[in-house]
Formats: sequence, C-alpha cells, structure tokens
Amino acid sequence: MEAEVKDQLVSIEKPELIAPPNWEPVIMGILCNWCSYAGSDLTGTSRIQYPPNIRIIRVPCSSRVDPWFLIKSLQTTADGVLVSGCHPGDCHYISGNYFARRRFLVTKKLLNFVGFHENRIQFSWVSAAEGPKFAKVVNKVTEDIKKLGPLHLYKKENFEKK
Amino acid sequence: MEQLLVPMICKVDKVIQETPDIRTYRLTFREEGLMDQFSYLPGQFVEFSLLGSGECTFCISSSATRKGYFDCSIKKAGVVTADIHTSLEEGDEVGIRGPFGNWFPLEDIKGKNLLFVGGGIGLAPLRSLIQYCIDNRSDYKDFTILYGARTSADMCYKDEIKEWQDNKSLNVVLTIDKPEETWTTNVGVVPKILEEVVKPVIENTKVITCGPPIMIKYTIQSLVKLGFADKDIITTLEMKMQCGLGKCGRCNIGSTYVCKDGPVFTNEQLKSLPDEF
Amino acid sequence: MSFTTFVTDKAGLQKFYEAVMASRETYAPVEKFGKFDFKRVARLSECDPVSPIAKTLSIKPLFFPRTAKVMKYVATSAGTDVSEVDEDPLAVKRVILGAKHCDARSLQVLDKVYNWDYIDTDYQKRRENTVIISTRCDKADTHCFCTSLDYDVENLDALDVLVVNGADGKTYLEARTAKGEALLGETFTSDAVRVTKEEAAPEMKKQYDAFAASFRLKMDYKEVNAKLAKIFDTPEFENVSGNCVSCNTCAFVCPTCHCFKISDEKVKDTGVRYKSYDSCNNGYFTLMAGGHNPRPVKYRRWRQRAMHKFVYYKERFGENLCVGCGKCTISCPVNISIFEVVSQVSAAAGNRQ
Amino acid sequence: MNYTKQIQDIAAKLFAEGKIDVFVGYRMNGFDENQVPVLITDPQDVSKLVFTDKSVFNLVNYLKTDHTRRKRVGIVVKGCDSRSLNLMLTESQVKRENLYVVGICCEGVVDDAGEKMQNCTDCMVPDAVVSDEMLGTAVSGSGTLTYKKNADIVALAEKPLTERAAYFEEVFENCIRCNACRHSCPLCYCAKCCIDQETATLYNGANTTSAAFHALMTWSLHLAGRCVDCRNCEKACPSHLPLHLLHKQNESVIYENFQEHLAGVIPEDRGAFYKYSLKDPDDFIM
Amino acid sequence: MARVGVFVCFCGANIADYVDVPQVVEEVKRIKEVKFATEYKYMCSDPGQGMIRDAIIQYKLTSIVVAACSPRMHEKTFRKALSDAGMNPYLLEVANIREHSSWVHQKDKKAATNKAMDLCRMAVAKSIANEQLHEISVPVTKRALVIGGGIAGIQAALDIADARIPVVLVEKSPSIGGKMAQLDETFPTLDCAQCILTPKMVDVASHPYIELIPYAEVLELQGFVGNYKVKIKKKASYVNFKTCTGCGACWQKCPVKVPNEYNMGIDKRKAIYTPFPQAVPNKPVIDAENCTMLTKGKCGICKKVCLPGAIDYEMQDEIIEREIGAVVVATGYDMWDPTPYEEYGVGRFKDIITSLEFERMVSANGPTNGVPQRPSDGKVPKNVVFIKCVGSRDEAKGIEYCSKICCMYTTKHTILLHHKVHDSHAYVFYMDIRAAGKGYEEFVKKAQVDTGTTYLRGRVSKIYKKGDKLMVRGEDAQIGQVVEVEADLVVLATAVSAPKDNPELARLLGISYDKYGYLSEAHPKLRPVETAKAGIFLAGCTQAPKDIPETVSQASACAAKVCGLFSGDTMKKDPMVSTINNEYCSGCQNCVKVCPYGAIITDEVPVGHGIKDLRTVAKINEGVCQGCGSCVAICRSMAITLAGFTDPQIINEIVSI
Repeated sequence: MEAEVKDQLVSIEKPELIAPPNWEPVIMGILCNWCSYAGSDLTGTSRIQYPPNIRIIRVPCSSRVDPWFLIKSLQTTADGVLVSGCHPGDCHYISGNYFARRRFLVTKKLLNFVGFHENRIQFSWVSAAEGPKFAKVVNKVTEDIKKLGPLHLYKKENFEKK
Repeated sequence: MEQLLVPMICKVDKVIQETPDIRTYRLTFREEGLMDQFSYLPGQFVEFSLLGSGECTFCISSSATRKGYFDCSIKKAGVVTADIHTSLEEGDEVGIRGPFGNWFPLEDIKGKNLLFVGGGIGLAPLRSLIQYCIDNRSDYKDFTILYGARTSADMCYKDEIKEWQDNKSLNVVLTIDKPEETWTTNVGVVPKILEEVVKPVIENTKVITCGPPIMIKYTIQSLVKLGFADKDIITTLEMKMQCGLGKCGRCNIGSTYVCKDGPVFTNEQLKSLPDEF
Repeated sequence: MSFTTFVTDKAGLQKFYEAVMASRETYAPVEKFGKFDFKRVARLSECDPVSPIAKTLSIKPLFFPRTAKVMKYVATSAGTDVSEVDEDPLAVKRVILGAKHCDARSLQVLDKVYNWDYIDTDYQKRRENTVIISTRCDKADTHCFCTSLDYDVENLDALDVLVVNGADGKTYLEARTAKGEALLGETFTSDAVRVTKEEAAPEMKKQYDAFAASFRLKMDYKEVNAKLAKIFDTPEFENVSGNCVSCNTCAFVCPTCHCFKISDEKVKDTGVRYKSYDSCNNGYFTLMAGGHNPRPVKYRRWRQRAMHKFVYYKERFGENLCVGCGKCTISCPVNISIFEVVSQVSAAAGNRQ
Repeated sequence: MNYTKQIQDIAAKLFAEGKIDVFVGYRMNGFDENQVPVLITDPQDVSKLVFTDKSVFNLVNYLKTDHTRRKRVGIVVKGCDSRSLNLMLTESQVKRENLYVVGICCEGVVDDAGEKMQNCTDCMVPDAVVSDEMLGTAVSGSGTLTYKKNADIVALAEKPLTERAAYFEEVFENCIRCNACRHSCPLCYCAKCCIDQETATLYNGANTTSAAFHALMTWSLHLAGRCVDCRNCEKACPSHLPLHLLHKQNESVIYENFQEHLAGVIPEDRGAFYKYSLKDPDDFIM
Repeated sequence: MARVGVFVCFCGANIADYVDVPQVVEEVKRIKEVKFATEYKYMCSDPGQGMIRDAIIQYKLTSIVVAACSPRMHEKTFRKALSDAGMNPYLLEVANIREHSSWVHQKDKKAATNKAMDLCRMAVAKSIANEQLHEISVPVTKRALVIGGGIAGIQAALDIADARIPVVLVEKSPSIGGKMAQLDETFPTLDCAQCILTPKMVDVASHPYIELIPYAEVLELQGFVGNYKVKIKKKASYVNFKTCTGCGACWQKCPVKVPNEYNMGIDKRKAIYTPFPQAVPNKPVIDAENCTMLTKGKCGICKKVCLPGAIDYEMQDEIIEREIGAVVVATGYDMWDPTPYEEYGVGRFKDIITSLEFERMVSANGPTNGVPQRPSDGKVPKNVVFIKCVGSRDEAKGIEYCSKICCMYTTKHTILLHHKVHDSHAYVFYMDIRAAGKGYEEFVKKAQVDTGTTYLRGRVSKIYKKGDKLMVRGEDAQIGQVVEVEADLVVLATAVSAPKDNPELARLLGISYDKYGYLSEAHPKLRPVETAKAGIFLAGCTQAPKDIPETVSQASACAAKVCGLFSGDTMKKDPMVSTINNEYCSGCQNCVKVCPYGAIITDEVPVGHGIKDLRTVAKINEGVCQGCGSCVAICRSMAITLAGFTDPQIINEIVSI
C-alpha cells in the first residue's frame, strides 16, 4: 500500500513528472542566529529527533534574508524553504523581523502566483527556548513538502538551453 | 565557435610573488605534448580562466624560445584577479585559451637598435620580447631597457632584471617615482628619465613601450619630442576583451578589433583610430 | 546551374509546407503574447509563415542562439574535467519557413564576421544544414528600408526558396540555391506547373515592383556611408540619442547585431560557460577591471552602434551591418529609428561642411 | 484630452525666463499618429511638443539619463508618472528644485491600436500628485480611493496551480533577456543592477528560462510597493510579455495585507518594504 | 576560490556514533578547493587545535572549516586557533554537524552522514567566499554625560566618577536632587529621604571627576558611541556662581513672591531663590520670568544687598560643548495631572490634593512644618481618604500601565498621617495592593495593623461637597455595596508619567521612546539599561516607573556599562558590520529607514566619469552598526555588504548542497 503511494508521487506543479523512487526532499532552512538557530541548537542538545531533510544556513537576523535567497534555493538545490526568526517583539535587532515579515508575505504570494505551491515557502517564529517547536516545525514542513513531490519549476541544474 | 571558447587545462608549475600585488604564474599544459604544440610570439595574449570565477585576458610574459613553460604575470585589479591571487597555488589547474592577437613586428626590428620603455606591470609583454631578443641577441644592435615603477617594491622580475644588469650587452636603466633611502640610481617618472638619462639615439632605433595608460601617453609625447617617427614607436593597447577571436565586438575600435589586429600597434596606427581607448 | 520555378496555388503551397514539416525539422513563426518568434513546429496550424514583419522576431537566434552553452566543467579535487557541449541541437538538417528577406540577408552579412579569421564552425554548420524558405513581402512596413541598402532584394540569393504571391493569384516558388532546389525537388509533390525562370519573371517582377513602391523610407546608403565616415566627433550624436532609454532591446532584436558576452554560472561543483547576447549600448560593455571605460556616456555608445553598422563594418567587411528590417524601431519603446539617426546625423554633418 | 497648446506655452515661457535647460515632453513620431518622447533644449523646438491621449511613455524615466542629470528640467507628468516622480524625489534621485513639473489631470491614454490602456481603465490616481502647475480639471473624485484589483490577476489566481505554472513558464520562456523592461522603468535607476552579477554562483545573465524567471522575479520584488503601473516595461518588451501581472500581484498583496497607500501617492512614502506595522498579518507564519 | 582545510570532529562518540566521520572526510576531499581534510576525536582540544595550526602552514590554507558542534559553542575557540597560526580568525567556518545532525538524527546513520556531508559542503562553499576581517576598534573619549540630577543621575554620576572617569552632569533645575529631594520618608524603611540623599548630592558637588552643570539642558548630540559631541545650553542664572557665597541675603530681601515649585505651590518663594535649603549647588538663581528687574527694569535690590557683587543682570545663556563617549539618560518622571478626573472635582475642590503635595505637607522642612493642613481652611484633617490608581491602570482617562510605586507610597502616607495626626483616620480606595519587593509586603501588613487604616477595594465614582467636608462615594467590592466616606482631605495617588520633554530629548539623542513617552531599552529582558543606540544608557523612571532601590540599581548598572565601554582606549567590535560600495550605491537612502540603530548616514562622493559634481551615497558608521543585515537585504543595488554574511557566502551555501 505504502509503496503504491510512493510510486504515484508527482510534482504538484508539473503532474507529468513523477518523483524517482525513494525520493527525499531537500529543505533549505534559513535561521536567524539569535532565536531560531539557538532554538535548533536546543533541539539538538535535547536530542529531539526530526527528519533529516533540512539543511540549515545561519544568518544574523531574518531581515538579512533577501527574497533572492529563497528564489535561488528553489531554483538550485531545494524542494522547499523554511525561514525562521525571532517572535515579533523579540528581535535581537529590535525590528528586523517586522521588515522581514512583510517581505516574506509578498514573496510567498508572488511565488505562489507564478506557480509554486504555497507550502514550498514556509516561515516560522522559533525562539531560543523553543527546541521542541523547532522539531515540530521541521516535521510539518518536511511532511508538507513530501506531499508536494519534487520541485521542477525553473531548476537550474539542467542548465537548459532554449 | 563554441569549441574555440573552450579552454585547455594548464597546471601551475610555479608561483613567483613579484610585488605585493603582482604574481607570475609559470604554466604548462596538463595534457602531454600540448606544450610543445603551443607556439606563440612576443606580444600575444591568452584568455586565462579560473574556472568557477571567470575569464581574464593576460599577455604572455615569457618567450617561446624558453621551452617547456609559459608565464603569465597578473596584477590584482578586479574580482577575478583577486581570486587568482588568493587561491591559485602550485599544482592547481587553470583554463587557457590562446594564443591570440598579433605580435611585435619581429622582422621590422631586426638589425635595429632597441629601446624598451616599461612601467609597472607593463614590463610583462616587454619581457617576452626582451627574452626573445636576448635569445637572438646577434640579430639586434644596441639594446636599452628603461624600466620604472612607483617604488622599488613595485618592480617586478627583480631577479631577471639583475641578470640583465649583469649581461654586458644590455643597458638597463631603472627608475622609481619617489626617492627611497636604499635606492641609489635614478628617481623620477619614466619620460623624464628617458629625456634626461637615457638620451636615446634616434637613428635606426625602434622603441617598444608598455605601461599604464598615463605613462604611455607621456612617454609617447616625449619620444615624439625627441624626434622618433610614429612608425618607430610600438606599443600595446589595453581594451576590454572577451572572446579573443574578433567576434564578440567588445574590443572594436573603429574597424579594428584589438584582439585580432592588436594588441601591438605602432603609434602611427594608433593615430588613425577613433579616440576611444 | 539553373534552378527550378514552380507555379501553384495557395493550397499547393500549404501542401508543400506540410510536406516539408513532415520530412524535416521545421522552424516557423509562432505567436506568443502577440509576438512571433521562430520556434520548432510540427504542424502548419501552429505557425504563421506570413507573420507580419512588425511583430516577428528575427531568425538570427537559430544560427546565433541567444544563449549558447560553450562548455561544461566539473571541478573536483581529482582535477577539472572540461567537456564541450553535447550535440548542438541547432546543427541538424532543418528548414525555416516564413523567414523574411531581411532575415535571410542578415545571414549573408553575419557570414562575413563569422568566417573572418577564426571560423565559427558551429555557425557554419547551422548555415549549411538550414534551408530558408522566404516569402517575399507584399508591402513594406512603416519602418522597412531594405531596398535602400546595399543588397539586391529582388534577386537575393541568401534565401534558398523564394515564395511569391503573385498579383494573378498564383503562388510562385523559386529555388535560389542548390539546397533550395534539392528541397523543392524532394518535397514538392503537388500537381503544380514547373516553369522556367523567365516565364515566371514578369509576374514576379510585377509583385516586386508593387512591393518596392510601397516603401515610406528611402535613403542613399552610399552617401550615408561616406558622410558618416568623416564625422566621428559630430555633436549630432548627442542630439539623436537624447530620448534613447538605453534599453538595449534594439541590439537583441537586430538580425545583424552579433556582440556577445561570455560568463560562467556555477551550481555545486559544476559550472557552465555561456555565450549570450550583449549590447554595445550597455554601459558595462567596455568597462575594464581597473575602472576605465572608453565609452562611459550614452551618446558615445550610440555613436559606436551607428558607426559600427554603417562605417566600421563596411570598411572591414564590405557590407552594411544593417538590413533595413526596422525591427529595432518597432521594438524601441520610444521608436528611435536607425534610419532616422544615420540620415539625420549625416545630413546635419553634411550641412555643416 | 489635448494640452498641446498649453504645454508649448509653458515650455516657451520657462525657456524665456531661463528657468530650465531642457524640457521633456512628447512629439509626433513622424510616421503615424503615435507619439514619442522628446528632450527639447532649443527654445525654437517647443512647437514640436504635443500632448494628447497618445502621450503614453512615462517621461520620468528620462530623469535618470545623462541628458537630464544635473540640469534644470521641465517635465510633463500624468497621474502614474507623477507617482514615480514622487518616488524618485523621495529616494533622492532628483532634486525638486531642479524640476518644473507640469501635472496633467489624465483622462487615460490609448495604445497604438487606439484602445484605452488597461492601466488607465484601472487607474486609481489619474491626477498628477506632484506638480508646479496643473493642466485640466481634476478627474479623480473627492471620495476616498477604492482599490481596483486587476482583473487579469484575479482570473489567474482562480486557475489551478498547474495551469498558472504552465502559463508563467511560457512567459519566462519567451523572455529574451534584453533587460529593456528594467531600463525603461523610471524606478530602475541603480548604477549596476543586481541581476548583472558576474560571479559564477551569482550569475543569472544567460537567456535561459530559469535565469529569466529569476531576473523578473527579483525585478518585480524590487519594485514591490514602488511600481506605479505606468507600463513602460510592457511597452519596451520586444516579446510583449504581460509583465504587469507580477507587479499588480505584489501591489494587491501589499494593499490588501498592509493597508498601504499606492506607491508614490504620498510624498516621502518609500513603499511597503521600508516600514512595518505591528499589526501586519502573522497568520502565515508558524 | 580558496584553499580550504576541513577538520571533522568525532566529539568523542557524540558525532562519531551517528555520523560516519571518515566518509564525511572522504566526501569533502572531493571538493576542488579542499586541499586538506582530516578527522580527530576532539577538535576543540589542544592537539586538535594544533592540527589546525600545522595544516594551515603546511598546506598554505586560506580558510578553515571545522565540522563539529554549534558555532555558538566553539567558534571563538577555533578562531583563536587560527589567530595562533597567524591566520585571520574570520576565515573560519563551522559546520554544525552535532546539534544539527548527529544529535537529531540518531536513528538513521546514513541520513545523518548525508546531512553532515551536505553541511560540510555548505561550510566549505561559504568559506570560499570568506574574507579577512579585522576587529573594529573605535577610539573612545573617556567622559560620560549624565542627563538628569535626580537620584538616578546622581548615583550613575558618582559610580562612574568613582572609577576615575570624568562625568558631566546636566540638571535642568537650579539644584540636583530631583523628586527624591521632595520626599519626606521612604518606604519600606521610613528613613528620611533628605538624610540619605543630601550626602550624595554634596559628594557630587565636591567630586573631582564630576562637572556639575545645573540649570542647563542638552541641545544637540552628534557622533556615535565613544565619540559623541554634546551641546549644552546653560541657562542664564544672573548670579555668578563663582563669586556667590550662598549667604542668602538676596532672596531674603527680594520683594517678588511666586509659588514655590519645590513645595508644589503650597507656599511662596522669591524671584531670586534657591529651590530648597539643602540645594546643591547652594547658589540662588533669578527667575527671569518673574524678576521685575529683568522684566520691567525696576528693583535691583538683590544687586544692592549682594556684598560679593555676584548679581549680573546682563548674563546670557551659555552654550557649552563637551566631547563625551557615553550618555546616561536619567530624566526621571512627571506626576500625572489628574484633571481628567472631573467626577472627583479635581480643580473645583481645594481639599483634593495629589500625593506629592501631601508628601510636602508631611515633610518636616515642608510648607506646613510637617503637619498636614487642608488647603481650604488650614485645618488639620482628621479623616483622610487616599485614592489609588488615579490615572494608572485606567485606559479611559489615564494610562494603561501600573505606576508601580503608588501602593507603597500610599501605605507610607497612611503611616506618616498617623504619625503626624494621631487621632486621624485614613481610608484607602484601592484596586489591588501590589507590594512585590524586599520588605514591601511586610511593610504594608504592618502599616495596616499599626494605623488602623480602612482599606476599601473599589473605584471612587464621585466626590461632592457637603458643608466643608468632601463626600467620597465609591464601591466596596468586597461587600458589593456603595459606600460613602466623609473626608476632610482627599489625596490622589496620581500616576507616574513620562517626562513631557522625553520625545524631544529622544529625537535629539536619536533613540526611541514608547507610546507613553518612556525611553525604550534595547531589549526588555537582556539589555534593559542600554538603548538601541550604542553608548546611550537609561537609568531610572525615564525608562519606566520604578522605586528608588530599582532606580539606584539601574543607575549603577549604567555606570558599570559605561565603565566597561571605557575600559580600553579603543572599543573593540566584531567586524561583522555592513559596508557600502559607493560605486553601486544609488543614494536612495532606503537603508537609512530600515536601520534600527541610526548607523547609516549620507555622504557625498564625486560622480566620476570626469563629471565634476558630487552625488549622495549612504555611509555606514561601523562603530554603531550591529550587523543585523536589514540594510543589505533591502538594498536593491547590492551596494551593501555585511561582512561574514555576504551574498556570495550565503548563495554559495545555497547552491552547494
């Protein structure tokens, strides 16, 4: 039964493309240094287990995240991205996450508009104390993206020629 | 043309730190036998790819008369050259396309007095010709090298200059822009030393000059003042190049493609070009 | 060698096109967002061989792709593997339908630069393997001036098969080269009449004359060539480039512009070197690593563009680097016309002298 | 809508009073009924100036070129143009004291085919918001501005994801990477565009679908909250791509979620990305 | 491009049990730029660090990747190892394969190993774009400015000055002392405020490291941390403090009488006055608004009686400039004006007074010599009603927040009343009693018992006059009935509000303030005394309402921060700050808007291309920049680079999985 489901795993944006067997998504996690990265460290020190699909990049603040990074990730290596920062009001740099929040919403909606499933671009607020939450977030994102299948839109790996 | 744009892989044999911002890379081809086939003449250049970083144009600073390798001297100027400086060490690989461009008029200068006027990294193309001429010393008459740099530390090919100074058949004049404590010879910009110290013979002399644009400009002015004919002043032109094949259009000045028709020009030719370099 | 001329009707022509499509890889104008670009087609219904010239991009990308992969390299500690690109997808035997005369002519002009010194073998291969079927326009567009330039539009031999819709309702197909002859011979199965060139000539001439009479723009290219060659420093260039927004689209749609840039793109340990279009109107075109730029301001770049088209290329290769297609003017957001520019500059310069 | 006479008079007066070095307006293109921008430096040429509903191009674009920088400029602006001018002023790209702005109460312009442009039928700010002198009578009512969501994006948003993806793939595939869109945009004035990176891992200049996607997405995000919907980009695009879709999408997201003003309507307002509110939506974040 | 060395740590079994370390090493060795890779039990140990040092030299490495625990753990350790080998410490990258791989994927060694390899590849890719960075050192002017001479300012000034750091103390009024000088006794110990404050005031005046500038205000602050320039306006006092002996002849003879602010207007002072007898400096000033000599040119008595000749009617405001390195803002608080409480009859009934007025009345040096009196008739009140939360915790009329000190001072007032008028009875209308603090709850409990005060839980709804008494109607929520209390005097425990000048002060200092006007701290929990602007600190009620012990602690904390800042001749800062590439900067100044620290200013640079003109570009003050990267992400021209997190670095990470 389970094998059957796996066989039918297609790319949600391009249903004609079927995921290879045992396909595992790659998720790019961009975390702010002060809250979410510390939170993810706490997940580690608490030995809370989560799926191994996420690859973590450390940035000083969620406001450092240029939408470019998300686009580039989706175009090259990732099937989905997760950006995580401090809870509103807790930004180490006072207001960075507020600026970031606006950019994220617009970027997410725009990417969705041009054909990316909205679950491929996800955001979370995880504080340094929320080790369990980080694991939960990663679980959810991984699960979501596994359902969407591999991302094939505008991938650079083929270096296609028109 | 795509295959003409594909570089051959070369290995770095040796790295010589000439000055704080100039390095000479001694290269050979990775594939055996290619080095022997690689024939070039003084003045020609290669396209040098640091794969993953980009491609740059450099002249070959050695002469094909010295077998088994070729040299490229690289000054840190932009992104790619800075990358080359920090990362390229002995044993590493680079991509090379070439040789491209024309060369110094070797036939024309045969039997003539030679005056080389170089400044800074501009000695690199001259070095190729100087080595070539030294290796065929009997073909030429008087042989003068005037080389200037901002400071004594900025002089490249220090060891080789020493050899030239020891060579009794060469007249080597060195100068730096500003006085330094340990510097015992000439001080002053190249055109000044040219007029005041070198005082070249005009008759039957070919001048080959290369250096920063500003130096070339004033050197040519003083050469003309000294009485040299435009056709006897030979220089190399710097222009943005990419393909090296006379196709990409970047080095186009008037109906001339610097990468094909140059980079070596006589002053006479330069005068006929639109003033866009 | 004498070539065949067929006379047929609209249906016969369609049948011929369909036969071509069935037997060869075929490229023809395909409409997307109201603009035609030459794309691979399998059926006649997908394309429009008589697309309006004002809305059709040139065939240049089929010979000189907008982006070509030069090479691929994989750099690991074991060494750098440089591999040339896989099979050139454009170097197969193919046919282009619906090319305009100016398009065909542009290839003749480009041949000169591509076959100069280093020979662009890819380009040559593509040229050799391509048969161009070109329908002669019935009417000149507002910005066309092909008849004013240094080539014989009527007897153009850059195209392989000429299609003329005669005023008499008949369609004339004339092979102009051996390639065209071969294609016609192989695929033309309709019950059309084979005539001699001379027999078809009057009707063809009539069509051409009507076409030639429809031109709004006319100039004397020799005078322009001669005048421009003398006036490098005219301030007129600053005036004519005034409302240019430096958008570069002229160069990208021009069938004869051939400047390109080489750049690397890298993901993981794999890099690809691309050769892509570039434009001399781009401020970075001649910027050197040290910061020196011989053409830092707009009018100098415009001068380069105009002079390259009408002086430098002519001096070097004997042809104008312009085929009079007017594509640049149509695409230009502010309708700057290369025709106007060179005529105005040369006229103004002439007045001054 | 015909202000030819008034604009000619104004330009002549400004030249006569020595207030400007160059006047940016429209002239007939010389071959059909359409107009092109013109930069007038010689007072004798003011008779070339025209202004009708064919005066389409956003002239503010010229304020970033060699011909107008560091000069005193007279310029004609419609509603949308004036908003971009407002942003140029806010972003310190031009100095107000160097400008003489002729504002138009714009009744909408028409495209080459003579049909009213879509951005004009949707126009929410027809009257110039910055001017030294206004021509015409105010078109916009005095009531509060009601946001008109672009019909194209509404229709697209309703389509299934796969169709949208296929549609946009076609858009990006047909891009020829000439960058005319950004050069014709008055608000793309950067000395060097971020898309023109030369480093290999950052490079995006090739004419591939993925690079076009990247470039246009980045471009539209840089104009999010700033685009004034003048459609210079679409006018310049040689492939006639529906570039407004990206901008209108961002605009609607910003308007609906952040309750921001339309770009460039308020002086000194830099757009949605350069400020924030504690009340911004948070529900899309885990 | 670079020459990278990779060092993978076993972390004992922590990593090695779940990640196949040798396989990771083999994998990274495949990367072109990796010239050396190895593994070790504990990279952070001395031998481990030694391996790094040796490899750097042997393989001419230009950057180092250590794959081990979180960079938050050992980044500093490894940076030091790089430094020891003569390499720039910022060429280090740490791949976090413990917290992010081995510890969280313990059940799947293959997946954990794969992930560890990816993380290493990413770190290598990032390190390729690493650049040499150097700690930023900013020169420091070792002098502090303290704004406000209340207890907070006094404490901060003394603590800083005791560390032999010069302090400039600016006080708005003629004397330091602030609100505390007006208090009689202080809770919960009931020690006399004057007794504990005045010695400190005298210390300030006599401290060799303190320059006291009373009767002055700050006009302008320029510069950045360690390098501020302040302009202070010293208001004309018309008395030459140098020659004045403080004998008091002048104010005794002065004929003009005006309400005395120190005593809340209950009595009068003269036009030339010292605010209170213990004032520091104990020199009089002339109140220019009321002095008839200054307003009308008539009088001149004080000048006549002044033997030292210290009076100078021609004196002008003086602008004093000082170079300073840090600022402590201690502007205290204002008492909230209860006028909105119309139903209480505030303003209509004379016998309703505020708590501070009551404080003055019961003060031994107060206008009534320590015995409370009804303002209407001067009688000693017997029944006194205290109403708490007047203004506080009242969104409708007052302020949302709790003023924190009212519960305690009202309790103190009931005690003081009981002490001064033995047969009095106090009623307290209250919402809650908030007595969190050392000895506070005990103090409240004891006071209730000792004074027999009637506590009524509920809001007062109305006060009206009945004869010469005030009838206070309120609800007693505990019995659920409306109660009315006949009062001789009503004391309103008015809220603490932010000084009304705070917004303006915040603007001129370049710091932020909240919606009430309190100055904002950098972080509510972890950086409560710093502001977002480096080198500016907050002490006391200017940040939020506080009691004296808290104020003093915060002031001392400020002093510690200032001393820390001044501990070297230069300040060391992490080099992870933004820089602007002038060539690309288009001068749109959007970055200025998003910078939370005001670290970005504008600069003018030549246009170039032979054009002789200037253009505006942004300029980042690296002394102020904290390296958040907000500006980098919004810079459309990519003209801003954040060292340590550059675009090439992050993109390299993204593309190299």
